[in-house]
Amino acid sequence: MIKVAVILTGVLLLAAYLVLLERKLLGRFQARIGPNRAGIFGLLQPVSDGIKLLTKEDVIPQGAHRRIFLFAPAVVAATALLTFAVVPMGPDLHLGGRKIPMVVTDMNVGLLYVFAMASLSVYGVVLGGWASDSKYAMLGSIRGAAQMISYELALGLSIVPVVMLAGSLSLVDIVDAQAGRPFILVQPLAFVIFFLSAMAESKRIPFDLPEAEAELGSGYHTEYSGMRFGMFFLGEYVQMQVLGALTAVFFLGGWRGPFLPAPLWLLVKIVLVVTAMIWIRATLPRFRYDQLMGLGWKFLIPAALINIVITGFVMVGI
Amino acid sequence: MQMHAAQFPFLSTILLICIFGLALVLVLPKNSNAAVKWVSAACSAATLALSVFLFAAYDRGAGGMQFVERLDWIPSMGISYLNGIDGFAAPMLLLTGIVFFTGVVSMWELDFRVKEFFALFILLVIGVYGMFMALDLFFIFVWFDVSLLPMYLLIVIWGSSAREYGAMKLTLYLLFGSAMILPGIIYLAAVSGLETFSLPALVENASFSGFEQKTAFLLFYIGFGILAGVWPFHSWSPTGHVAAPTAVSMLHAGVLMKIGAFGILRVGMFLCPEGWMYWSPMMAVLAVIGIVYGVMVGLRQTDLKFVIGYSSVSHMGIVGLGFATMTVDGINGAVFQMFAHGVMTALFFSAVGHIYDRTHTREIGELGGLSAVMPAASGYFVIAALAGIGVPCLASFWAELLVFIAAFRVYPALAMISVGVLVVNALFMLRVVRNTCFGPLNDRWAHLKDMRFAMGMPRAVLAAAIVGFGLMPFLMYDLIQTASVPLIHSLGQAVGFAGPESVETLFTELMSVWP
Amino acid sequence: MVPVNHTYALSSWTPAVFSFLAFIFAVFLMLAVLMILTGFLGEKRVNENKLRPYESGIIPTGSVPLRYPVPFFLVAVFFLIFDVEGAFIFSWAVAVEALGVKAMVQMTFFIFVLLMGLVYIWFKGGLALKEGKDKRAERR
Amino acid sequence: MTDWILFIPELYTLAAVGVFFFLCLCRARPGRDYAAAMVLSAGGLVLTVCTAGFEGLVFEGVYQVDLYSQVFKALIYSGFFLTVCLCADLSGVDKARHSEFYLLLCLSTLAMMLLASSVHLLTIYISLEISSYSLYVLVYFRRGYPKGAEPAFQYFVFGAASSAVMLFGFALVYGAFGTAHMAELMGQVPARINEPLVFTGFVLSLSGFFFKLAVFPFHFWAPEAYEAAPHQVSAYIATASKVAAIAILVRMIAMTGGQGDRMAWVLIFLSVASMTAGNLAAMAQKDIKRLLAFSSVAHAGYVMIGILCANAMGYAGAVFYGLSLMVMKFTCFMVVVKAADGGRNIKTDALAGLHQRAPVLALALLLALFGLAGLPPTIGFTAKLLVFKAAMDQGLLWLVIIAMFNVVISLYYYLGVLKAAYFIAPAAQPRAIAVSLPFRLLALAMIVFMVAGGLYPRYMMALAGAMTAGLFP
Amino acid sequence: MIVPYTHVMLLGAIVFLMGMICTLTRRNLIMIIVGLEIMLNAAAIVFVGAGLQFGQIEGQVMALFIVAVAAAEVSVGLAMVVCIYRQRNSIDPQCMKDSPCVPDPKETGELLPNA
Repeated sequence: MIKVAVILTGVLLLAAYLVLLERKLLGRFQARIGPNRAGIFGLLQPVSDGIKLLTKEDVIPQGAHRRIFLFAPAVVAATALLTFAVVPMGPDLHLGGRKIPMVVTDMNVGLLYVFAMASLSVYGVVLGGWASDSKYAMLGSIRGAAQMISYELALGLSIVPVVMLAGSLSLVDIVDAQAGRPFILVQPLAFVIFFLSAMAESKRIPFDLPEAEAELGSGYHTEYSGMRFGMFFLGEYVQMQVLGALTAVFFLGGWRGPFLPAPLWLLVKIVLVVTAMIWIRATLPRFRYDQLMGLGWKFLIPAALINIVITGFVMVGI
Repeated sequence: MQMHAAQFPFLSTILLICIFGLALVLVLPKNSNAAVKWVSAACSAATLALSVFLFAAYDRGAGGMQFVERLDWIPSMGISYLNGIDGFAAPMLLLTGIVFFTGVVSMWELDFRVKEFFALFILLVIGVYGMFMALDLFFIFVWFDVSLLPMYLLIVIWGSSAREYGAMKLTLYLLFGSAMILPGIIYLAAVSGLETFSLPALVENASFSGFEQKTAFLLFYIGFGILAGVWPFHSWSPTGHVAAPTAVSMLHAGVLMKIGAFGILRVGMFLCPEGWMYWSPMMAVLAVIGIVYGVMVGLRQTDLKFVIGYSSVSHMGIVGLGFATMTVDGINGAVFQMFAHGVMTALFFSAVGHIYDRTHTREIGELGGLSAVMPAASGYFVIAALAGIGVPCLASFWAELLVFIAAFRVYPALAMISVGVLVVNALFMLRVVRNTCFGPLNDRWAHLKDMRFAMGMPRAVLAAAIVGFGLMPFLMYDLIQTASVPLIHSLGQAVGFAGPESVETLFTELMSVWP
Repeated sequence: MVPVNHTYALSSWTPAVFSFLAFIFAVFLMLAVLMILTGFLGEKRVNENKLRPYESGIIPTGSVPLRYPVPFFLVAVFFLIFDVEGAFIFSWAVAVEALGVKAMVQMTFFIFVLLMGLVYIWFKGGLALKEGKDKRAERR
Repeated sequence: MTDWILFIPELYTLAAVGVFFFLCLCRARPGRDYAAAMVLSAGGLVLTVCTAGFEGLVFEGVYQVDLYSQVFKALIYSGFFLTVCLCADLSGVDKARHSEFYLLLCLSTLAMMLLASSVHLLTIYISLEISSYSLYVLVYFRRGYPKGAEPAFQYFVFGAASSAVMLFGFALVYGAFGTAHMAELMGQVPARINEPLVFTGFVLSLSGFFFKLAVFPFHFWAPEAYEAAPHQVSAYIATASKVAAIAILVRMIAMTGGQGDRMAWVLIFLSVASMTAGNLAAMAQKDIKRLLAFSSVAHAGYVMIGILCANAMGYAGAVFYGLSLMVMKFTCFMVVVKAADGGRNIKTDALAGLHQRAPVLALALLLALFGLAGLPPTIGFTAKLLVFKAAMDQGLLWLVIIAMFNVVISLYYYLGVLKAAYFIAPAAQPRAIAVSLPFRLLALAMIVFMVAGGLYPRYMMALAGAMTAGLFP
Repeated sequence: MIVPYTHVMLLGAIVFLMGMICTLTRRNLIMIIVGLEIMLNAAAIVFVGAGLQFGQIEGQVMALFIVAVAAAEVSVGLAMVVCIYRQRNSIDPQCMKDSPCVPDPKETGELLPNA
């Protein structure tokens, strides 16, 4: 129970501060300071953001499909949060003779669970956009759906070599299998594919076509306000964390590392990955739609498939 | 059933000649009408000659199945190619030969799609020949259907009035009949448990229960009876006859209806004597209804072909009545009637066809006094009409006499009715003859020429057959006797038959004094 | 196909179901609280302009139900096929070493077929997703 | 280790699929595609015939190669080959799609071959689905058909629904016996076929095959699909697809060992309903392809008679019936393809004057229609004789009589077609149909085959008997 | 196995019936396809249950294949729906009314969700 509470709180806090981190970093990239009024270095900024969002008016547009409109944001947030149930935070703890695994649940199909959650999050986007009864939102959701399902393919296929090496779908086992060396060393191509498609999955720039402020005015969440918008927002940042955590688990050896305690290592790795993503956001322009899909279908998927075959042949020893 | 091995496959030769003729007709170039006709004529003449030969060469002393040929066909189902003729089949072959030949010749003036016509006609005849000589149930059915199928096209393409309706009705009726026969055949083959379709083998070895025989006989009776023009199923026959072209009408009324009767005889009576006995009263009643109905409806017809068509129904009723008596006389008479009626009807249709070709009408009212301009043509018409009435010294007289002798013993009341009705019919036919051939000549026909000798030849052959067998009925009678006596005998053994046992009949005595 | 005696492989996962359920519950609880709170705390001042869908500041025109562009459907269909075939790859990947060379060859063939499918849709213009310049759409 | 030699025909077909696949990627050239299809299908036909004697089990026993399957493969391949023969004038299909057309046709053939050999519920299901999917798409290949994708969709929905029902049935059967191998099921099913669960499972699992065969309640797709599909595809559905359905249906019923009385009654009901519904509906049809579709439904009923008898002769009869159906239906479609102008649908009247325009075709049509009606001396009669004999051996006289009544009904509309071909004078000056020499030979071969099958079916029947002999435990 | 096979079967049957009803009664093409998928999944449920009952992997293998085949099925079906939809928009709806297969949009609402 405590474990659950700790993980949940940690994730939420981290999400809140990732926002701050991003704003700060973006500021720096753009030679400005970023938020610095609330608290020292703007440390209370997330809190004030939260309060603001909670007290904003919850507008439901006229033609909206009410029920779906209300619940769609929760889908995004929930799926992102639930993914953390299978991310191992560290080695088993032994307290008073009891073994306490440092993970909410060690599913033997953990990887499939992760993908299931990723797929489900599409529903939040699609339903939210559709229920808004707005052209921009609709377009955003269509794009989102197409993009996410395309990249999910590459995402799934890029992980297959990792599964092959670890011989298991459990995230704990995958981390254990990297005791010797992180998989990034043996599977650099898989890492690249995974990272790219994961970024597309979480709709980050340069893959943020579903929300593309410039053309679609925020895309699928155009019509959302208040905490519902906040939930989309929250979901997005939790997804960044998920992405970081998964990258860490699959390729960077998870919580493994010298000197520091295990959860801290994981945290470091997550922040590292997220920082990289922010960096990319600050650097690259947005893709055009056909370029985006072309990258996924014409490059990432074939590359992932070929990578699987090569890995397989190496493994069976030909 | 005795069987005698054959020295030379005469029966198959008949079929092969026909098939060869058919192939020849098919490969001839499209417009060689004369060649097609000559090939057909040659083919028909050859088969006629062969059938005359068979008729003569059949060993009357030995009886039984002669000229038997046998070839394993589908051993897994016990189907063999088994041919043979007995005293019933030989007259039928002769009949077929005569009608085939005369039919071909009487279509000599055809000039519309000639090649197809003769091809189909020969195909039809192949079926008829095959049916009369086959002794395997499978082949009986195959030939039966082969003879039915070309009929549709023959009528639809070359027919006259209401041909589409007539052809469709005829074909559906007849195939409905075959839809009863096929289950019957398979049923018997299946319940016998012998894994054979061979008729002699089934007659010899199979023992069917009463129920099985009754069921199967009913199926055969309806199935073949439709083709034989048995009363409630007759209605295809007049329309079909009217619609068909001359040669087809000839073959149809002359031979095809006999196939029906022959089927009842060959399959039904041979295989299911108990069923025959069980259903014979019904057969008799239906036959008499047919006789009466044919006559009564015929009375009201004004179209010559309809007149003949309905008289066919009543004549075939006589055949049915003969079968129903279950006596040697009755069967003799019925088979004789089949032959006689075949020849007579063929002549009738041939004559009417000729008249129609010239005058383009068949309405009795419009014709009249034709004997003045067309003495030969109306002569044949008169002979046919007289034969139809049953005038003594013509073939059908003996046949009807035999049937009614038998019928008076078994079903006196029914026989009385039929004879009475036939007298009425005779008067009516005479009136028809008078209205068409005699009396005042309609001016429209004054310019018509009589038929040439070559055209008259087929009619002459038919007329000769009528008169010849009328004068010498024993030629036919002796032959039929060889088959009918054993059949009735075997009937006695098979079902403990104790009906009129007159093997030595009045008629036999009559025959002995006649020449 | 060999009967499986190791029943654990067939039974559903059992470890830590409780904490998983607790986690799910916690997540939902939190979201529910947030949603309810935002309903209470937010001010309610409805006016017509506010309820109108956003269309760059002008009064919305036309109807929202747009035609789904066909390329999107195509992408959906492609996804369906390729994604599900992934299921086979995963089930093989878990046991790649145990299955050995034979399965590897089979899987190579399978992946080859998949790639051929990809090549096919690529050549046939199924991946030409440039909006408005869809070759297939023009040909129809 | 799998004995790959046994699998050679399938591998060859797979390679052919590959060839067509690459042709798809190249620029469209109908002539080349047609030539490739002819060569490949002819080669495959030769190969399947050559491998007819193979026997053995492949793929851990889920794939059985025996005489039964090999002959069926040869039949299916001949269906494919014959269909390709009709493709010289493939004007019903967009030029750019010819290679895809052949690809799907070939794929469907491959799946049906797999189906003929499948002895495991999974392989049956998979191969059935693959063959169906190709056909769903092929039905939609018609160029410029006004109804567009609707008939194809209807076909699809019926197919998918019945295969789902079948799958559920499979699941129940598997749940009852704990095995999906037909060889193992064969030992256990007869004893338990009357248990409600097993019975339900079986009846449900037959529905997928009933759909393929267009048996009564699953036949609604047939007229629409036949009408909408390109002629060649209709021909393929009417020939190869039916043969494959018969192959697997016989295998499934043989599994019950003829023990299920209730099963037999279900089949009898379906058979009678199928015959009657098909024939009555066909009478009202003007479009030839619709007519042929309904006649297919009726014929499904006749085939069922043979199958439901569950005796040696019944199975042999059903197999023989499949063969005869293939020849006769193909002949009809051959005429349709030739008579149809530019791949359009034709009404019965459009055959007017056929006897002048193409006498060989007219003769072939005549025999084929008589054969379909089951009249001697055509192959159709022999087939009917066999199934009826089988039914009689089971004591089903009344069923045979009903079937024969249906034959008469069917004759009505067959004669209608015949009348058009031989009797009705065409409205305009008839355009002679150009029948090339190879095509004429093909037609002649069909004629000879139909007549030979009617007059001297001895060896074909022996083959059918030998094929089905292995179906009994 | 904790859950008895009969219960699994019952569940399967209920799901199957739901799918069937959906397929038969809905006049929306997409919903028909959804119904078909549900039917397939019902079969998969029963297969998995049966496999567990006998301790065999076959049931699961079947389920895996069913999923794959179902995907192919949906692909074919969706492609056709798209075709029909495009035709309906490009062709006068009046003349499409005659065809029995396609529902009238006015009677049945949208053909596709919001499309």
